[in-house]
Parts: sequence; C-alpha cells; structure tokens
Amino acid sequence: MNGVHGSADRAQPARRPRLGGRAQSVPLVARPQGPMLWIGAAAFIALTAPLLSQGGFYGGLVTQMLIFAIAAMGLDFLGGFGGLVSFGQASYLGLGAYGVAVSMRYGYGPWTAVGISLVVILLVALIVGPLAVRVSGIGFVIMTLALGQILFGLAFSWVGVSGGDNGLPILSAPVLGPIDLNKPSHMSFAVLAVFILSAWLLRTFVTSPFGLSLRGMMSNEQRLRTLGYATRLHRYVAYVISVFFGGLAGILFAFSNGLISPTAMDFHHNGVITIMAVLGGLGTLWGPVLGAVIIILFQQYLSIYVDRWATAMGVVFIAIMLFVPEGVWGLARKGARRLGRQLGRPAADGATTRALSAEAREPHRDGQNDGSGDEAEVRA
Amino acid sequence: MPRIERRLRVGLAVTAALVVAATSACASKAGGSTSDPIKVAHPLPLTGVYAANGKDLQSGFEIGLKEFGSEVNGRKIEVTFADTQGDPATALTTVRKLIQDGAQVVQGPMATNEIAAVAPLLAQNGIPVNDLGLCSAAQLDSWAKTGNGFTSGYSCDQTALVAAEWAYNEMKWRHITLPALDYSWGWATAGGFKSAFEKLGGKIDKEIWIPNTAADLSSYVTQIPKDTDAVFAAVAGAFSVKFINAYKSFGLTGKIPVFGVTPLIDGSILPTMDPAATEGVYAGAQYCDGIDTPENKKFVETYHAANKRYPGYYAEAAYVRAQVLVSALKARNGDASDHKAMAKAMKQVTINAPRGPVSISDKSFSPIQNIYICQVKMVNGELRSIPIKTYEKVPPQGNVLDYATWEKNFKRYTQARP
Amino acid sequence: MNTTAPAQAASTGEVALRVESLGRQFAGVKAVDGVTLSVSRGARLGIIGPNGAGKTTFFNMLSGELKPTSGRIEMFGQDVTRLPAHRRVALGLGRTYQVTRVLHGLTVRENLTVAVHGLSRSKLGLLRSWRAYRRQMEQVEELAASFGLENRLDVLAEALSHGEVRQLDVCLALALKPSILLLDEPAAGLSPAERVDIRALLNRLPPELTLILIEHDMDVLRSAVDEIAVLHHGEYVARGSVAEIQQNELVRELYLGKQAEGAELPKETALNAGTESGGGLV
Amino acid sequence: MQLLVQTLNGLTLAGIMFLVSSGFTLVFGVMRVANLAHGAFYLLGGYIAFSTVQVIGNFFLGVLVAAVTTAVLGLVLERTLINRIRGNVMAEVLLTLGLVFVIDDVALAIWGGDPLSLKLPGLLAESSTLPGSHLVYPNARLLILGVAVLVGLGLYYLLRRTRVGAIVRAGVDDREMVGAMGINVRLVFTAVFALGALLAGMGGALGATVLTLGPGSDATILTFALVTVIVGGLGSFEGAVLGSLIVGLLSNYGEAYFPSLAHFALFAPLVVVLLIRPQGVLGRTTA
Repeated sequence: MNGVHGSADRAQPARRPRLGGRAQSVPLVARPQGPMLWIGAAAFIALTAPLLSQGGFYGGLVTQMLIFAIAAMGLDFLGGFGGLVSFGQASYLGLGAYGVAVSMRYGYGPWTAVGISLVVILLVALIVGPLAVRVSGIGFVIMTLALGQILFGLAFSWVGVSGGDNGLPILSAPVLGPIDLNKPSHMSFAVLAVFILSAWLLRTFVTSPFGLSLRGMMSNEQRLRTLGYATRLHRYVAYVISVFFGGLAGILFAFSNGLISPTAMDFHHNGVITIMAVLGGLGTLWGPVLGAVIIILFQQYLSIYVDRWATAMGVVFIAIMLFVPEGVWGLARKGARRLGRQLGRPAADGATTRALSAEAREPHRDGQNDGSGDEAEVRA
Repeated sequence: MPRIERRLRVGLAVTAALVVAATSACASKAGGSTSDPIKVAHPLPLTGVYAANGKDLQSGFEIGLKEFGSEVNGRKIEVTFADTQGDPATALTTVRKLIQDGAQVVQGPMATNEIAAVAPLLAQNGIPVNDLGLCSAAQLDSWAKTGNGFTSGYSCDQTALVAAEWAYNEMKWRHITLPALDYSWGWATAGGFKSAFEKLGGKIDKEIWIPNTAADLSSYVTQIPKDTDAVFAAVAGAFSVKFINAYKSFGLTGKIPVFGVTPLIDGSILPTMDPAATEGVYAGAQYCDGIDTPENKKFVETYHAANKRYPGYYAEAAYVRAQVLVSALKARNGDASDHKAMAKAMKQVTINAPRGPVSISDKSFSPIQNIYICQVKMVNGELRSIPIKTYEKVPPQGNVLDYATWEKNFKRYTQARP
Repeated sequence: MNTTAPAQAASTGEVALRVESLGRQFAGVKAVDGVTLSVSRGARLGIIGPNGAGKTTFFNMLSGELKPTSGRIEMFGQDVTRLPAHRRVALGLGRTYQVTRVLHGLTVRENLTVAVHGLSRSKLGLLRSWRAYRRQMEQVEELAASFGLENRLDVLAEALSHGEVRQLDVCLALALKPSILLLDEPAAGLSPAERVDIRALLNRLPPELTLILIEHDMDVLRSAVDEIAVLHHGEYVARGSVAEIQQNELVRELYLGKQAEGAELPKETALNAGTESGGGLV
Repeated sequence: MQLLVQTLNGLTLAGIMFLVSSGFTLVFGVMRVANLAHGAFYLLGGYIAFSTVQVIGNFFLGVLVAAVTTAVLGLVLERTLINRIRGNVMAEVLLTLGLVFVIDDVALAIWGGDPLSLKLPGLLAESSTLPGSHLVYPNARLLILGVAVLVGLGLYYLLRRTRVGAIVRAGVDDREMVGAMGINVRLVFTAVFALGALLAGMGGALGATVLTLGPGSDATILTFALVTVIVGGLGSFEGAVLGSLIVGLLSNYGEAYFPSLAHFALFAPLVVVLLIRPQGVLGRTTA
C-alpha cells in the first residue's frame, strides 16, 4: 500500500508558471526502424534510377511522379497524421513554381529565384495558416478549397506579374559545379535527391514528439489541450510544413517543366493531389508516393491510349474508397504483415492506418456544450 | 548500433544488385529504326474544358487525311491523337512521349499555354510544328530563331484588324464599346481592333474586361452605354453563348449592332444558340461555314455527314493542317526524316483551302489569306454563318497597319491589356 | 505516509484556487450561476449535486475549455479567467473527464509520451524520434508501472478495458505533475473491484496536490476528500465535511427529490461549515 | 438607374446561388458530408433538361425530368455507395470527389463539350420593361429569382412546419437523439441526399437558361456553393439564404464598380467573413 507513484516525490510544492523545460539538444539524425525501410528504399532507387538515367518520356514520367509524390507526402503529413485533409496542395505547388518564374522574370538567377520562392512559400503559409487551421474536418476541406481558389484567381488575373493564363516560362535552371540542372538527366536525379531528402525529413517529423502529438490530436484534440498543448499552434506548424513541401515540389516542377500556368492550380489539379494521397493511403507517408505513381500513370500514360481514362480513374478511386479505405499502401502492408507474421516477425507498427476514421467516436453524453467556447470549430 | 550498420550494409548490397539487374534489363531496349510510316503527333485536349474543340480538331484532321490521302509515296501517315487535358504539364509529357516514339511532324497542341510549354522541347529537337494559331510573342521569337514552327491557322488579331476596317469604312461606325475577355486572346483581339480602329479615326467609348472565371455576364452587359454605335465583343467559346444570350435578354439585340471575330458565331456553337438572339450578328472571320468555294462545299458536306452539324474554325483549321502536311510530304516524296527540309516544305506550301487561298508569310510565319465579314442568317431552318464581304489576301498585319507597328502591338497586347 | 487524511497534513493555508461569482449561460439557461469558493493548497474537495447541477460545466470553466459568461478564476493568486486551457495546464492544472478522453488511436505508451512532453518544449521537437527521448521514456515507464499499466504499454487505448481507460485518464493528468487536479467522476461505470483500485489510487496522490473531485459514490468521497461542496441548479448551496453534508437535511432532500424544483436557497446558508483553516469561504 | 440594375442583377445572381447552394448546405447540415459532386449533379441536371427539351420540346417537363432523374441518381448513389461507408465522413467526401470525375467524364462522352444553353419558352424568353422606368429586364432572371424564393419558402415550410422537417432538424442538432427516437436515420440521410441532388438538378436546368453548361461548369457551381455556405454558415438553411444574398449582391457590385478587381469579387466577401466571423454569419460554433 506504500506504492507512492513515480513522480510524487519530484512534485514540487510551489508550482508556478513554467516556461517549459530546457530545450532538448537535437541531433540531426533520425533512426529509421526496421530493415523493411532499407530494403524498400533500395528497391525504390533501383527501380527509379535506370528510368531516370534513360531520360526521354519514361524519365520525364518518373520525374513527374516524384515531384507530385513530394507534394502528396506533404499533404499526408497534415492530412494523415494531423487529420486535416487539404484540398489546396496544388495551389501551393503553383505558388512555389510561380515564385521561381516571377523572380527569374525580374532578372534574378536560378539559385536566387529558388531562395526567393522558398521565402515566399513560407511567408504565405505563415500568413494564410491561421485562417486555415481555425477549422477542422470537413470545414478544413472547404476552407483549403476556397483559399486555393483565391491563389488560382491571383495567378490568373495578376497578369503583370504572373503572365495570366499563358503562364511564365522558366528558361534556365540552377548549376552547381558539375551538376547542371538544364540537362534533363541531371534534373531528374536532382528531383530524386530532393525526393529522398523530403521523404527522410517527413518520416523523421512523423516519428518525432511533434508527429506523435499530431496523431494524438486526431484522436482527441480537446484532451491534448488539457495536457498542455496549444493545439492550434501545432496545427499551424503542421500546416506550414505541409505547404512547404507543396511549394518545394512546385520549385522542382518549374525547372523540370520549364513553364508554369494557372491550370496547374485549378480545382481539378487540387483534387488530384488529394486523390493521390488518399488512394495511396493517408497516414502512411509512402502510400501517397504510390498514389502519385498510379494517378500520373492514368493521367499521362493511359490517357494517350484510352479515351475514357478519367472514368476509369474515378471508378478505381471509388472502389478503393469503398473496399480499401486505408488505401493501396494499407492493403499492401496488410498483406506484408500477414506474410511477416507467417515468417515470425511483425512487419510494421500498425498504429498509423486509421487516418480516415479520425472522427471522435465518443458520443457527447453531456447535454451541454462541452466545446471550446467561442473558438470556431466547424465540426464534422 | 552495429545492428543498424549491418542493415545499412545489407541495404546497400541489395540496392547495388537491383540497380545492376534493372540497368541490364533496360539496356536490351531496341534502338529507333527508320521504319516505313510517317509519324505524326497530334496532341489535343480530349477531356477537360476544351474537350469539344479537341474533338473538332480530330474530326477535321481525319477528314483532311481521307480527302488528301493518308499515304504518300507508299508511306502511310500514322497519326497519334493524344489527350493533353488542356494542361501544359500533361501536354509536355505527352509530346515527349510522342517524340520518343519517333514523331516526325507535330500538329501543335491547342491552348496557348500548352503551345508555350512544348515549344522549347520541339525547338530543341528541331521538329516541324504547325500550330493552331499565332497568339504569343514567344512563338514569333522562337520560330524566327529555330525555323521549325509556323501556323496555317491565323495570327490572333488578323480578323479583328479587318473587322475594325470594315466597321469604320463600310458601316461608318465611329463609337464602339469593347467588351473583351480579360486574358491574352482577349487582349490581342481587343488590342488589334483598337489600334486599327483608332488609326482610322474611330473612338472606343468603353472597354469592359470580363474575367474568364465569370459565370454570369449580366453585370458586364448592363455596363454597355446606350448611345454607342456598335459593340465589338472579343469573346469566345462558352462566353459567346452567354454574351449573346445576355445581350438579347437585356433588350440590346436589335437596338445596338453587335459584332466580333470568328469564335463569336462559330459553327460549333450555332446549333444551340437562340435564333432570335443570334441572327444578324457579324464577325470578322478567317473561316465561316457559308463560304462559297468548291473546296468548302466539299468539306462542309463531309463534315456534316460525319458530325450532323456544320463545321467551325477548329475543324477547318485541322483540315487545312492535314492539307498542308500532305502537300508538303508530296513535295518531299514522302520523306519526313529531315526536320529542316520538312519544316521548309511545309512553310512553302500554297493551297486552296476551304477558306480560300492560303500561303505562309515569311515574316510572321502565319497565313496570308482571305478574311470575311460573316453574318448569322437562318438558312432552311438552321443558323448558318454566311460571308457578306470578302477582304482578299490579307497579310497578318491587316490592311490598316504597317508590319512594324503591328509586330510591336502584337508583342505588347499578347502580354498585357491594351 | 498518511493515507486517510492527507489534506490536513499538507494544507498550508495558501489559496490554490479561487473562484468568484462564476457563471455560465447556455442560450439563456444558467448552467452555473454565481459560484464563489476558494480551495487551499493541498485541500481535498468533493463536489456533489444531482445530474444537471452544473458540475461538469464548472470543471470545464476551471480547466479553460469553456469561457465563463461572468465571474473570475484565480490560480495561486493569478487571474486565469482569460487564459486558454493549455496555459492553465502550464500553471499546474490537470484534469480528467467523466466520459474518458484518452487518445484512443494511440497506444498506452504513446498516450503517456504525449503527456510527458506536454509541458516541455520538446513537444515541438521534429528532428528526433520520440523514442529517442530517453528521460521522457523512463518517465513513461515509471508512470505506467505505478498505475499497473506496464504490461499494457503497447496496447491501443481503444482496446483497453473501461477500468484501464479510467486509470490511463488519471495517469495522463498526473504525468504533468499538476498542483491542482480536477477529477470528474473517476469511479463512474466501474466494477466494485475497480472502484477499490480507484480509491487506492486516490489515496496515493501526493499530499501537496490540491484535489477537486466530482463524485456520486459516497465511499469514494469519504476516503478521498475532507470537504464537500454541493451544487444544485448551477448554484452553490452548501459546503461542509463529509459527515456534515451527509447529515444535512437540505442535501438529503435534494438527492431524494423531496424539495420542489428550483428551490430558492439562500446563498449563504448556515450549513456552510467552511473555516479559514479548512480553506473554504463562500 | 445603374445601381438599380446592378442590384437586380445581384438579387437574381443570389437566386441562382441559393438554388445551387441550398441542396449542398442541406446535405452538409444533416449528414456532415460536403458533397463535392453537387456541381456534377447540377451539370447533369442541365444536360438532361437540354436533351428532354430537344426531344419533347417542353421546357417545364425538361426541368421536371432533370430534377427527378438527378434525385433518383442521388438516391441510388447514396444507397449503393455512400451508405456503405457511413460514419466515415472524410471517406464519404472523397467518394463524392471520385463521383465528380466519373460523372464529368460520362457527361462529356454523351453530350460533348460544346457550351450549351437552354431556351425558355414563349414570354419567358422575352424581357419586360419594369414599371415606372424604361428599364428592360429579362424575364428569365426574374423567373429564377421567383423560383428561388418559392424553393426557399418550400424548404422553410418543409424544415419548420412538417414532421419530416422536425426529424431533419433534429438530425442536424443531435444525430444520436434521432436514432434514439426510433427513426431510421439511414432513411433520413438517403432522403436528404436525394433531395440535395434534386435541388442541384433543378438548379442546373434553370441555371442553364442564364449561364452555360459545359465541362468546368460543375467546378464553377461548386465554388459558388462553397463560398455561399461558408459566408452564410455551414449547414445552416438561413445561412444559405443570407450567404446567397451577400455574395450575390457584393460580387455583382464588385464586378460592376471595381472591374479591375472582378476576379476577386466572388472571394472578397469570403475573406472578410473568414477574418471576422470564421463560423459564417449565421453559423454556430460547435454542434
């Protein structure tokens, strides 16, 4: 009966406002877990590298896939791990690309243009973020859609800067020593490198305490608040990160395509990036990569041979939503886990596949408004 | 920690093995052999907002090949119609694929931004390209530099220049109100009209810019002043339908004459238009379906049989592109392998198209051709677009402006509002 | 360590929480109406009242999840009425819920990890796996062990039994080492055996902790608190020791329902047995 | 005079916006599902009305056929697809996004992509001179305004004065309670989704007399609906009325008097509302 619990003797009687604990020293190394990751990464590079070095159509196709995969992974970070599924990622992709194109139009070199674009992306994310993260669930879908439409409108009508519907050309790409991104093959491998870096960074983010808090927020945001989390700040940070990767993909898009026009930011394109992430599997990080591959194949390969490819894409997507709501990656992982179990070891931690069921399951028995007062929560 | 290192080593070994396997698999890929067919790439939008126009292009081109021959000197003309979705990024990937598959001639994609997206790739490969129209300064520069591109369609403001001449000289209109779509095509058209009309001494009462995201045109139509002589509407596609309908419903039809350029009364939209609103509308056009040439009669007949309606300018432009292609191939005895020679042959073609005689200007690489003033009339219970006046062999700069002025204006107005 | 009357031992007379004419209306209905009370550091206060008396609303205002329509709240002399929930947590406030609110989609380990990072800057840490924070991971293991959850660490919270979820809920609140703890019916829905566990758990709370407990179970109350406040129709009607409240006519009537609805009760009732030393003033 | 015309334009635009957003907000209010296929239903309704008028020649029959067909389609899609993943709101929304791709593409295959518009019969196609002025105003727009008012009153009656409405409203407030009342919530949802589709289809048939139909119309209409319901308050019927009026009038004044900002006319009210009152003018905070 004498089991005083662990923290009791450390609890100080005079508990005054705390300014938070000491900042942790943060080494720049994340530990990937499981040999699956290494094997997967190796297989991935082995698959993409030959196609990229070959150049031409297939090289270009894979480059496009990688670029959209970065944007889709960024969307997944917010949507799959933070429960906020965005419908505006293509608009940020466009923003990143326009950042480069407009800077170069005003005479800056490619490297400076990249820097300016990154700053612009972060600034816009920081300014728009508070608006977007005021709402969650379906409210967030609607809000990001509307904000995306505004960015699209801006690109379309601010002709003096954006070139209007014709878009802007990006006539030269950065050069760094022997690496010349004006050469398609160099560009492709640069995209691969940025992709790998992004994937690694996002994976690190996901497994960090911050990533954990995002997942906790999907379970029960209010509880997180009474555990000391400024949840809106967390959503905000997650939103900025997500937008950043959208913009980063846009920078690559600009250099590899040589042109950016408002079409890339319209309703359709915004929906498509969301579909990539969802089709692959929200909350899996690698699923959206697979989603990008599948959707780009539909859009840019199948469309050459099949008239009604859009119907096919829609039907496949609906079928996935109905029968495999955790996405293609979730399906693959389920299979792998079953296989893994037979081989005697679990394949992956299964805690992250329920992004789509983020809605609070708890009935509000309390008849009273137990919400957050006047904080606007468009609940879904 | 040693465990991780071991994993790393295993991972690297696996990577190496897979890379070797995949590369060797790829190395067995066949190199491009010069096989018999002449490969023509035709990227066009078959889904998305411009799908209908894309289908018209396809139909026109197919009819053209049937008419002029899909075989030259024993070589078959093999055309790939590939969907660009009206999206420049997709257009670029698609064209890359078509080039890789050995395309020797490209019929340029449709939208101006698609054309701009693929232009550098085509220039880099030197592949001959016949674009639908000349609507950007970048095209003009690129064609002058690399010589691989031109258009057998029209330069964007050619029709507007003639419409201005007709309005001032024939109709004696002096005050014009100018509603126009607020993007490059609208600027170029409105800009061309304005510069010619003002040079002649006319006055623009008001410019009304319509964003091409506008769904409802009522607030724009109701801004038209009641005392203006006529309205020149630089609108196209769905906006033509909306504009003409709104014009009538606000009681302007019959009170203030309205005219525009080709797409205002194009054959592709006439069947669904309200006759009471549309009859009597004029347009300066390089093509309308009522043109009275034997070539056009034949084309209209074939097109009508296939599509159950009269052709519009997209279909005719594609038909003409087929005609240009086949004529050039005949001149080269079916040899399209030399890009430079092929491009040159295509630009030197002079043909009798449905729209009349067409030759390509060596300054702006766009057609010298007849420009018509067409009017919508009811013929046998159907709305048709009938020429009421013909301006023969109009150069790209029109009859009012000199070439230098035109080039300066064109480069400006395709990038900003006039 | 004294397990039966820890409050007296630690009570210093310093006021931990003071509430002045706190009120909250929902669409014109007064859920909580002008409650004034104060609680000393280390005191153990129970709150009872019939369903709909406004107890949970009262808690929600204390924790900052609900803004009051009138009145003010002070913690350790600092006005916190306008502070958002997470800032009050930083000041040392912890709570649990009547309908348990743990992070269902996370494992017990992850739940506790979220909680132990709650008050440090490391919660915004991005560049290192949460498993690599050694000190916090040790803390999680200790916490889990002290609540008997050490074997359930890698179980999803949604797979726990009802009793375990209650324990986890309390455990989450305690992970922040609060100086004021609000417990909302911790024994609700538990089996008799689990109730015994909860009582033991309450008795093991550190003595300097200020505890406010909503509970219907008199056995739990008797062993855990030394004073009880009674809420009825959002009004604060009585306060006294457990024995006094149990003897109180008015309270018995309220609970047995003899008193007609909406009874007018003087706010300063004679039943208020609060003294300076007991830490309660109406 | 110009102000009067622009006000009328704004009011009639508000009528169109109400027609297309009322169904969207109803579905959202009851089911918490943002039906992204709402614009696609609109497009389909317009096309079906167009074909019916071409074959039968009666405009009103065309509207009826369009409304009924889209309602049946909505009913079938709800029963066969959306119903299966009920409870997972985000998946339901994404499923409707999938429907957008399919419906748009099938419509393209059937009707082609040419811009279409519907012609009103007889007097309705004419214009009236407004009494007390020599202002000519199209009857079609006045008709749409009238229909919007009628639909608004009808929905108001349905929601506020009938038992069905009481159930629907209860569903908006507290879904568990409706279930507890022994009412078949699934049936309510199906009915509401079909009603939403009906309103969209009818909106398409009527809207096509003033706007044009074609690929891309659906995105425009969906944007209308989104902006309207965000401004008015998500899920609130009265919010849809007020939102339509605000957006209709303000965007029209914006287009007419600040033409250089016309691109933003639609979004300006949205941004202002988001900054000042993010839950929408008549929106409630937490449900």
